[in-house]
Amino acid sequence: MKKAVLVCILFAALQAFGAVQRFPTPDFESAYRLPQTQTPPPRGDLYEYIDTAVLVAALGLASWLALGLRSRRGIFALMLFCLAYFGFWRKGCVCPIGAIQNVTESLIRPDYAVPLTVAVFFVLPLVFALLYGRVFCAAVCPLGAIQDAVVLRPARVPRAVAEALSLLPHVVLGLAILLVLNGGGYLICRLDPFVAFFRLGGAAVMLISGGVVLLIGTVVARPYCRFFCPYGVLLGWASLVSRRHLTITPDDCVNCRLCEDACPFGAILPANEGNPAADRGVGRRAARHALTLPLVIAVFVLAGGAAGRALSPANRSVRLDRQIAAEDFGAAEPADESRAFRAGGTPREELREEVRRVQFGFVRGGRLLGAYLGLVIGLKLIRLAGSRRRDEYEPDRARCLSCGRCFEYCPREHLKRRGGTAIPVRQHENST
Amino acid sequence: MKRVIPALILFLVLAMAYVLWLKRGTGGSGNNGRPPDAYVYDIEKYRATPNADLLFDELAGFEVALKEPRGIAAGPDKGLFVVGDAELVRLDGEGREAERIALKGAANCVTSDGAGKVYAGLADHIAVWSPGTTNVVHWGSLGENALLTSISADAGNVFAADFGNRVIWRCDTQGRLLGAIGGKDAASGSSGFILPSPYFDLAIRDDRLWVVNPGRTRVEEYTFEGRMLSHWGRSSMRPEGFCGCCNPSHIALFPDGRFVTSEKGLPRVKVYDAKGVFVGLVAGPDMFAEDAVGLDLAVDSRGRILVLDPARRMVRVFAAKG
Amino acid sequence: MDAKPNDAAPDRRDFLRTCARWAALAFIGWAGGRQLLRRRARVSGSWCRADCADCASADGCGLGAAPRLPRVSRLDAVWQLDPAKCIQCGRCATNCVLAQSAVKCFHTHAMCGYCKLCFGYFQPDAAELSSAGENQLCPTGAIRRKFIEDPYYEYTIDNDLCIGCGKCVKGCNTFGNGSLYLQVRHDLCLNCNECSIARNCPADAFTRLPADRPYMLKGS
Amino acid sequence: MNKSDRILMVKCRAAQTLAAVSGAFLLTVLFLLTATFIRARKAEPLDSSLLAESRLSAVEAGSGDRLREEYRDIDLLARRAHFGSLAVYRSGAVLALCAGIVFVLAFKYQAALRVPRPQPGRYAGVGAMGDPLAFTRRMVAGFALVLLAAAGLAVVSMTPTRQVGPVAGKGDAPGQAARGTAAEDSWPGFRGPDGLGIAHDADPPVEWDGIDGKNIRWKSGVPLPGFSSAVVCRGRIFLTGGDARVREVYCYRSDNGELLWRQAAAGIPGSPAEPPEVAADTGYAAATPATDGERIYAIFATGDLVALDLEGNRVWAKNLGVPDNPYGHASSLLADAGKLYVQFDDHTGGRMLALNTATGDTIWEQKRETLPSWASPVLVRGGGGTQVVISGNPHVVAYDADGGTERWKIECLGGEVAPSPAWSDGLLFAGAEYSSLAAIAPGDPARIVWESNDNLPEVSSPVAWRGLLFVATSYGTVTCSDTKSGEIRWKKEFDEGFYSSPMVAADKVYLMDRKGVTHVFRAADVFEEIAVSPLGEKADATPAFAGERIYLRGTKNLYCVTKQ
Repeated sequence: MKKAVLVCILFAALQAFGAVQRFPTPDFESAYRLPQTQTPPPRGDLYEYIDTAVLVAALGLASWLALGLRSRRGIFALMLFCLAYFGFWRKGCVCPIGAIQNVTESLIRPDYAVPLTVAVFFVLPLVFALLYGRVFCAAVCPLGAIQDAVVLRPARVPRAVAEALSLLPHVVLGLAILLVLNGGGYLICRLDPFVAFFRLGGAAVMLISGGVVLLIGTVVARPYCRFFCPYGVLLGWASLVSRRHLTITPDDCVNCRLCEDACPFGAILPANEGNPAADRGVGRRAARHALTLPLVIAVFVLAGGAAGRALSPANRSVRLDRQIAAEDFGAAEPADESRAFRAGGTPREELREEVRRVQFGFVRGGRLLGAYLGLVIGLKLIRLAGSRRRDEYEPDRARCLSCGRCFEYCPREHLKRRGGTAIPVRQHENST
Repeated sequence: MKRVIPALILFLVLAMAYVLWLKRGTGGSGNNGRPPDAYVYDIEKYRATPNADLLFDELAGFEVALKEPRGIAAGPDKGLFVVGDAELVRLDGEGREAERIALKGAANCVTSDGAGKVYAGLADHIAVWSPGTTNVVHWGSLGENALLTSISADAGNVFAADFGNRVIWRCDTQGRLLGAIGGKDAASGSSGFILPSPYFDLAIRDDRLWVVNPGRTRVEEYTFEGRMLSHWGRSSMRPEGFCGCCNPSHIALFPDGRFVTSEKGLPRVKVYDAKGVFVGLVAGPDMFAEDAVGLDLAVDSRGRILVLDPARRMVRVFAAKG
Repeated sequence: MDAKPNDAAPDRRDFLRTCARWAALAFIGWAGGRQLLRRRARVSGSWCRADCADCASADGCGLGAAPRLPRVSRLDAVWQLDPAKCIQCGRCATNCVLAQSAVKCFHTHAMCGYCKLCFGYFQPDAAELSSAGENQLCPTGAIRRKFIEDPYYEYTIDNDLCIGCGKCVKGCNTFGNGSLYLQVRHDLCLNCNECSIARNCPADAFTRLPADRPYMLKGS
Repeated sequence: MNKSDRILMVKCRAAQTLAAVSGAFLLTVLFLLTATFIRARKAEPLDSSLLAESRLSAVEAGSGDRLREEYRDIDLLARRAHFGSLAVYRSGAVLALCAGIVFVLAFKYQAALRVPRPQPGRYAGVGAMGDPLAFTRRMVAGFALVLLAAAGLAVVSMTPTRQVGPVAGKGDAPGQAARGTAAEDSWPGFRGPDGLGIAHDADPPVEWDGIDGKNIRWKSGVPLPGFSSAVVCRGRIFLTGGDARVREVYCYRSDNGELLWRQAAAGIPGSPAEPPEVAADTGYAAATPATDGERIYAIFATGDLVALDLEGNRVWAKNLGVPDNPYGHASSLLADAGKLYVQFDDHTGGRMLALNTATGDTIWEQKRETLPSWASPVLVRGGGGTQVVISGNPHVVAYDADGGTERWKIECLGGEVAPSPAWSDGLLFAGAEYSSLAAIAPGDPARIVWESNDNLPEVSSPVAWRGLLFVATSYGTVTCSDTKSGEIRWKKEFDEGFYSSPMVAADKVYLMDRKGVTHVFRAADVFEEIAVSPLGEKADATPAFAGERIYLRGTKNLYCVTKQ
């Protein structure tokens, strides 16, 4: 038997030295025992379950606090807890934002199965959003929490700017999926500004950009959530059709307009009864935009295709191919990548083939992405054709993060709580 | 409202930063800002061998039609023998395949005594083939653990290096076991063969047995009875020494007593004189594949060095310059 | 709750919302369920939950391999590097998000030659075979060398000092048996969603493994 | 001001002070961290050159030497520094976090105490004129444009063509680098960019017929004979022709074939009164001219070298000496990056020159120990610079394009060397009849990867493309072999021999035999003929490719082939 082993050894050895192989240990005279290689198990095997449990609990609690109890303080407290747990304790991974990529990958790569935890983290917030709006953003998401904590002197972003910037998340979402589909890595994780904080350390560039986002966050409330977060797009859609949603007033809106500047996220839609502008020419404008829609889409499809090809170096095979080409040609110094490839013995032609496939994938993906963006922009223009008639102040379901800051502003709230005065008094706070 | 404008500018700046960063990300070597080659162990510099240092010219080698050629030996008449994939192949002086003899099992080493009789070392036993015949005599097994990695024979003796048991078997030409050499033995001054990896080579010349003791990076001289007479060789990355922990991997002897050695790690073939003094390089590392191993050696009757290059599945021929 | 008596066309909007909501919920349920049910694929009698990459019977599984394989696995996936692919470029030491890399040198003693002159331990031009700083290859002196008996020495890795640069691994692979090799230590690894070492690994040696067999040990 | 107000005030003050203090603390910590970080990054303690150097000196020094002691101390310090900085990061981060928490809480608390009463703005509805959302829509549209711009930026900044040559991802595409900004319709010299026989983004027709005019856009007579091939630049085609009396450069319009101008190479100081004897199948105008987009350069069997601008005005001219050459000078010119490369091998011993394209002054010159040879120089880019490679008898030599220093040379040829080398994927292929065909790995020393002794080219130069080498012989054999191993993939016998060189365009090989019949087959490892297109007259020149067009020179006429 042992000989068989030895034979294999020799052959293995002769074939590829360095390949996995066993050698007979020296015949020690002293009583020497071989130390065992220690292999510590992955941390937090148990955490999978804890995390899920905490997530469910937090989401449930958040929904109740926002829609039932209507307590901003409660939400804030829960938010701090989640920041501590999901953020600093669990180091910001797993997060549903990144999970978008895992789910996408599991759909296209047969050899990748998305871990159950990740799947749950991806789905649950969406389900809750379908039922109660973006309560996840309000109190559970650590990225949201760390920003919300530093909202010190929020200023209102002009609607025009906000609307424009709110296209960005769609771009990020599209790009992230495009890259994952074509083996370009996890864009969202790379652009996660806070994970370095949660880990209390990391690449300088991450820390710096994170710091900048937080700085901006002191005056522009939750910039990442509003103008970058790709998961927010999905939550927004879900929240649009949510079964119930947080309301500004506990019962009836009296149009006192006290809540107008309550929301640092500009998510409050004012009542516009008797507003002449509300209806005038809306139909016409909408129709005009609807007509230009195909054109917009077409343009973006073209641009997307080109940009897609340009992005293909995100895929390592493409980079490798270029590197090797450059070297064969003498235009570049040999790099580890190419040496490894040559050593691996995969035929060059195979790589070329792969690259062609990838680039095609990028172009096609880019076109789709373009189409999507064109559609988003077109629809937004149509929606901006005019404001539909609103009789009372209500949250913009897609934007509202259910943070509950507006409760305190509503005189009805105070009446309801303790039939007191309808004017907000001093000890009300607007930023915790 | 006023405070917003600078904030927005900042925001856009940030966006830019993201884009650049993304490009850097796609660009690959994100090294957390460190020098890209921090902590790189560069052995490339030992691989380069200037042509001028080579004492030998490489002639056109010839390919061997074997999947895994393992051992090579020079025959008496210009011809040579190569074993591998359970086959023994005889090549003529021009490297054309002359004969192909099937063996029972994969052979690792081969030798030819003066008379032209050919001995091949299979995993645990020796097979003998006499020219002109097609039948191969398989001797008895040398034991469960035996794994022959080298063999050498003269008129009366056959020596086989057994990596599995870390000994050298001595048989007569009929296959009768005459004895074993090796194992720690203060009396003979031998401290055993130290074989970290399965390369264990030997060669005989006028009643002296030369054995590679790779663990000690040296070549040892024994009498046929197994008494160690002398040894030479030391470890060094420089050409005059044997590189790495356990080299040389193979040796061969010139008729005039000079040695040819081959190494792994830095695959290189070198010549030492009869006293073990470094003479010069035959082939440098950059002439072989990076992970070339098992470069079995032979010296043919024309004094040319034959190197078996398993990676390229060919016999490479080197002749002295000038 | 949404419906207000004085709303413009509450019923229509409400109706649409409800439809959309149920459609979405249904989709999530359907997709999720489908993915989960994929796990019911039987491979040689047992529930298949391996990922195709290292599933021995990947092509043999009579279920048409890829499409029927699990898309959701109960097990978490962890990062690991394949020693056979590793080329010891030294990036593991510098690319980990941790200040001190989670990649460390492992030593399979069963493969070790216990060489007196270990090229994983000594500089190629070491002046003498002593543990003096100028002779050691390891930048942090993380390898301990212990005499056992002539001429055998034991080499062990001090994990607190090892920074996973792989210099010793390269030395051992090139000249020795390759009993030293790099692995991700999972008690340190944060298991990022995208491992930043994997992203920059020139040999593409990193893979995701199911958490119940998180190592690729040599000689086993 | 009542009691509660005062208490409030106090609380507020306290909170503000706390916020200020913690904020200051936070900033200090961050500053210190950054400082440590920068220091550590500037010199990775364990990777500092100081360490390496002192180690070397320590190793050299004898045992027990002071240097060794020193090194050990430094080494220890470095390790301390490394792990020290790690510790600093850890503790610093925790401190910063704590400070941050305190700061945020305190700030929020004091902010909470000083809530401004809600100030409802002007009623949005009443009197809002026109369309309140118009501006918003413009912003959105503007952002959409920004997105498009970003896409454009990505394209521009990331598209291969902006990078050096093959980095473009086109595996073997020397021309990329060569042509740089060159327009679609440019064919700078013999066998195209760098003289390697590959027409990169050409998409020419495969079928034409010079007799019934199929796919022939125009056909135009060439006044004087010559074996030189056409070169193309800015909508003009240049040719040379000549006989014992006069040697001329011709310029044709690419759209209709009109002969724009002809310019004789006459009145050049040093030019021989009596032209040298030349063989009929070489003639006086065998060398193909070269162009760099500004000027056209032509050399003749008399040793006359002229540079004309695109309008035909002579810029400079010189005589390099009358070649003592049994057949007549035939090596074509090569222009690149302000230099004009001239091979000038004859019995008096060879020379390799690089001339300043603007003035004709010699930039560098190298003696060549060689017998007469007729191969043309090719450019091989990289290896830390551009190299000019020439096949000669007996050496293949590479010169540094800038300095002219000999990069490497290798002896592998013999006899009468006329074919120019081919290049692909880091291998150079040089061959000549009656000697051998060798695949050479450049470098010092250069190394022969494989050699073959049959199916050798005599006049026609081989071409290599995507791992395949195509060789056409003067007796009509065409072989396709693997560039890496040299093993023959396919071999085909044609009835006619080949002097013209095979050209690769759009993954097809265009090869014209001596009767002027072009064989178009796939550049693949199996022979697959696509078309056989006759020119209608004998031809030995090599076709020039430009975009969708091919310019073919017959013995009498110049043809423009294009899709119709």
